[in-house]
Amino acid sequence: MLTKEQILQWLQTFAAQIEQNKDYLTELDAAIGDADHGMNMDRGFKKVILQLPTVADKDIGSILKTVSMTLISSVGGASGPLYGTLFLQASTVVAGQQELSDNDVHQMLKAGLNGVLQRGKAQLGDKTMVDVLSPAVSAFQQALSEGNNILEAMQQAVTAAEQGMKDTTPLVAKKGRASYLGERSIGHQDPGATSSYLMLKSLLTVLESSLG
Amino acid sequence: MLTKEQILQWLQTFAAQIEQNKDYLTELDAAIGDADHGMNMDRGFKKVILQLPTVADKDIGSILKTVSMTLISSVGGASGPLYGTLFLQASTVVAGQQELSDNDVHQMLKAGLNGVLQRGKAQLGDKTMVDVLSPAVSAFQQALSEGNNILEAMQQAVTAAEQGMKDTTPLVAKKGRASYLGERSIGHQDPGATSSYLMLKSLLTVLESSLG
Amino acid sequence: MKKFINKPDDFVRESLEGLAAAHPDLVKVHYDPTFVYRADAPVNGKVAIISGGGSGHEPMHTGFVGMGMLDAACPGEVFTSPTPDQMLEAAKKVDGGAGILYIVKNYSGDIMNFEMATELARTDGIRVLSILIDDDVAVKDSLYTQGRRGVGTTVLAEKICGAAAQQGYDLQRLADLCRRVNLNGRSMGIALTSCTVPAKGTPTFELGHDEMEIGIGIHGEPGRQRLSVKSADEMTEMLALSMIEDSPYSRTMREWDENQGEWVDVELIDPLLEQGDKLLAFVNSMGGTPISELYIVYRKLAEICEKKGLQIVRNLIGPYITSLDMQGCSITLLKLDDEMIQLWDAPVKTTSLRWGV
Amino acid sequence: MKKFINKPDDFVRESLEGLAAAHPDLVKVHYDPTFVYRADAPVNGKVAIISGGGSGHEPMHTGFVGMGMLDAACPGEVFTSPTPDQMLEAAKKVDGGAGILYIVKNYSGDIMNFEMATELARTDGIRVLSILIDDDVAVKDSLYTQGRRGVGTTVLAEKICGAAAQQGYDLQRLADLCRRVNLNGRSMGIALTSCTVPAKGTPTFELGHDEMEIGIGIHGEPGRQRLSVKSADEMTEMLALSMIEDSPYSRTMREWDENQGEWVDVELIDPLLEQGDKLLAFVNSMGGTPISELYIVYRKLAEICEKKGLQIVRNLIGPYITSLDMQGCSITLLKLDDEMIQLWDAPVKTTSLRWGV
Ligand SMILES: Nc1ncnc2c1ncn2[C@@H]1O[C@H](COP(=O)(O)OP(=O)(O)O)[C@@H](O)[C@H]1O
Ligand SMILES: Nc1ncnc2c1ncn2[C@@H]1O[C@H](COP(=O)(O)OP(=O)(O)O)[C@@H](O)[C@H]1O
Ligand SMILES: [Mg+2]
Ligand SMILES: [Mg+2]
Ligand SMILES: [Mg+2]
Ligand SMILES: [Mg+2]
Repeated sequence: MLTKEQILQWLQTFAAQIEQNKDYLTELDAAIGDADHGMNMDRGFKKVILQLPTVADKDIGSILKTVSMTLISSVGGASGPLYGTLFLQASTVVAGQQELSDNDVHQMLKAGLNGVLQRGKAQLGDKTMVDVLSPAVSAFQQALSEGNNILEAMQQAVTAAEQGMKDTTPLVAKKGRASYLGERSIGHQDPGATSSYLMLKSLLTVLESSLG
Repeated sequence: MLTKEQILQWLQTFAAQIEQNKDYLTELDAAIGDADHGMNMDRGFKKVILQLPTVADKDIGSILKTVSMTLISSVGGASGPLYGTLFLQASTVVAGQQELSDNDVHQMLKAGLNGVLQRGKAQLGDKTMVDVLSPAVSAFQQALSEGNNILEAMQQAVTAAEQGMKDTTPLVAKKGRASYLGERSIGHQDPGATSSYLMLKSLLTVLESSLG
Repeated sequence: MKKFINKPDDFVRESLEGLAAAHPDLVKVHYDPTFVYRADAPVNGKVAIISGGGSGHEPMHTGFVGMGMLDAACPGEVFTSPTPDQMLEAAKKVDGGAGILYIVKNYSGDIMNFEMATELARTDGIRVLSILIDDDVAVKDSLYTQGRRGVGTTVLAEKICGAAAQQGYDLQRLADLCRRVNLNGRSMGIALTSCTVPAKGTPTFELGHDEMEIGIGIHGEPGRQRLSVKSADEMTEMLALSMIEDSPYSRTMREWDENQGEWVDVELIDPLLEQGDKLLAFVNSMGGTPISELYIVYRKLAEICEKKGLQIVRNLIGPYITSLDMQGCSITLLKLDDEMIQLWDAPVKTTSLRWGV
Repeated sequence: MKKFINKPDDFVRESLEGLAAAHPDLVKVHYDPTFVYRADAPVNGKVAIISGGGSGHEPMHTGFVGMGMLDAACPGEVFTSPTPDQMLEAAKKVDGGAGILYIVKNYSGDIMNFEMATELARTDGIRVLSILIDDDVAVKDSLYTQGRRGVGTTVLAEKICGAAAQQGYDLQRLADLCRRVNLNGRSMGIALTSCTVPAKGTPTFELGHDEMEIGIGIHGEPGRQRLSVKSADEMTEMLALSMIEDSPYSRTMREWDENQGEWVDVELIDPLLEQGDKLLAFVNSMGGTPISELYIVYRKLAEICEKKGLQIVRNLIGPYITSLDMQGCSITLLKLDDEMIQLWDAPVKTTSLRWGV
């Protein structure tokens, strides 16, 4: 189960993670992109943090929708619409809810992933955030279906996410700016995959600190 | 006495000296000017070398006038009109002559100096070529008046020229581009003074190799 | 990093404030959401043209707002595509009742943001069509990449379509014209130095003293290949031949179907360059290369085109689509027809492109 | 050195060949001696205006040849003033029977070469007057230096006098106008990087990563002072105040007396800037600074002028008088009267400055 407070903590933790890793994400983007991913994400999540108090007493769906709208109107680039759509789709499946069952969490993550897939048309192995989100959602579902609780499921999701993130390094990018580099994109970890990993890890951190 | 052949040798020696010291002169100009003095002089004297054969059988005045016209139309910058006027004025006092007496040589050098003074309006100590030409012409005259021959007089002229050149280093420039630097022009040897020293030293070289 | 900026975060905003202060007769700037628009907008009955993209390419697009070119430009952060709310608000401001054409460069970020803006405009009852520019021949295949990037042809499409809108083209005809300009345009660029993004403060990539990047885009991203520097003639030849000898490029592009209210895939193929073709040759500085060098490039380009039987009948030479302070240059060759020539020559009055008025 | 050049020795020539190839309708180029002239020269009955100077400042002067500005431009080698034969031959080519005005920047080389050209033209029966531009307030005294350098005001004088010539001003009136523009113009510049002269191949001076040169000219010469870099606002303020608070500058200038056929000394003093004055503000890139940064400078400049009660009624923003690839910027403030405003607004059609036509 995931409470509204945990959702808010998650967003705050993620925002802090982004701030902390801003330069790192930008460096990753400098290697195969245009050196702005850290700045983009940080600009968006700083705005999100400002917005959160105004919706803290609303339901989880409304909160996530606000996150989405804020990201869409402040991030720009590729990550703006992608993370914006992720949170938008996630928000629709949890509309009106004050807390989420383990399955709700799975539905939420899956909806988010589908939003990214729809908006960005990337496939697994294209060296994008999909390479983190997709295996993570699968691992989460698998773990739940094997009877694990949400903390355990999330641990496995993050393990899969980390693996997916690292596995982007040897890939040739096929979507986003990095794709223009062709073979030269090999040997660099994808920035969007890295921020997506941070997003999932932030959720795990929240779960661990509540339950641990 | 200075023969027409020696005049031609002088011009060739000077041209060779300029070519050899092209980068050095440009470096001096980079410090307090616009990094082109070596290039300017070299461009001009390369043209002079091409022109010399066409006037080699004319008189010394005609030869020097051709040098002047060639420099005026190919050097540009400050040094073009200055060296151009130097050779123009020098040519007028030796018009029609096939060889020069020691006094002719003095008149020629003096006329050249006066041309530079007229054209450039610089005074002694302004950190220009005048600081080399002026003491050199004086030393030459002095030496002749003390009964020295042309070789000895030229040796003393070049000694004075070298001193004049070195003495430009501590000066504040008051003419030409270097003057814009004000106090910051201190500590650098003037490029035009340096090329003028090379001009006189080239004449000495010719005299030494003929008489020595 | 040494630049005429105050805080990196204020770079875009303050530059726009300067633009607005300098040219109140030509443009106005709206902030939050940010867009630059014609001082006399909306122009009643005229299709409005809106473009936009990351900042750092100035004068594109903000310098091209005005009579005979753009009605509005939406600048994002440096090298970061703008957001849908900017495009939507700009559309509301400049809509003269005849609809809006979005001219969009083919980058995933720009596409996604403009797609969202298109969908939003529709729900607001504004007619929008959207055309993608993808003219960078450095990107070879469309199957394994995002497809070609939009570069120099964007400037030419904005000028030509701007004139057409001024002359009363309706929205569909304008979109068709824009698509045609795109298909007839090809570009290729070289970087001699990296640019420095203000917020990052250090060069995006490092090039050795004798290295160049060939096949660069306009975002300071590395190119396809790093080579040792060559003479201007050789570099010009590499750029020119990569365009002239470019094989037909086919790709699937998403366009908005107004009637169905959804995105549809269209198959598009570039026409080849052929002997006798009339060209517009656009030699562009990436920001730090002076115009004296651009003319040396143009000199060789004219020679090559002449040899290949291609007729340069119009040209544009200068810094028009840049990457901040990058030293480098790009060439765009646009195959012209008489309609495009007439539209190119038509009066234009913007802060950075002006003639005939 | 990485540049779009072939051999350094061919830099000027090939750049001119590119210019000629690109704009045959506007300009022609004569070689040996080298000058660029209006394609329709001579214009009968019109005073012809000729300027010139070292190359490396493009678009000045070659990019300003055309209707409403220069009749001819004489480019020297990079940063080296041209030679008298270039100026003389250009005068012969563009003389429309009403005489020639030479606009000369105040450098010893330029002055001496143009003086010789003036004397030569006279012996050839061509009427010539010659006006010096010396607007660089970085040079403080005229007693111990060559006097102020000619910089940004040159561009403005060429535009304003070009319009006046087009409107039929006679030679003397044109010379008087040009002198007046010069006296009312002030400039000051900052370099963030050195330029690299092609023939030398390395930067003329070295600046540390956090250093700037203030009070530079346009020849890559070091400035008066080296400081650590500041914010755009602070740099703009330093430049602006050095002009606005400039004390009256008096100097003796040599002008050609047509009647006496000799050079005479004239005493000239700048009018002070005063509250309520109308200004043309010219923010210029030294070649490597992009226009986005110029607007940030303009933004602050407008604010300062407003505070000081100075009214900017016209502006010019872009790379117009450059030092090759130097990153840096200069500001020129020209005090305007109604006559100058009307002449500034008049149509101009050159390769690098164009409006109204
Ligand atoms: N079509 C796409 N689908 C999924 N993810 C994408 C796509 N395009 C880009 N990305 C992700 O976006 C990241 C880059 O984001 P960012 O740098 O903020 O935007 P931009 O590329 O516009 O500068 C990439 O690392 C990649 O993970
Ligand atoms: N008014 C002057 N009188 C005498 N010599 C001068 C004058 N102005 C400049 N010079 C000389 O010219 C030299 C510079 O020549 P050069 O670099 O070729 O021309 P420029 O200064 O135009 O680039 C200076 O070092 C100085 O010796
Ligand atoms: Mg990026
Ligand atoms: Mg010099
Ligand atoms: Mg970006
Ligand atoms: Mg010089």
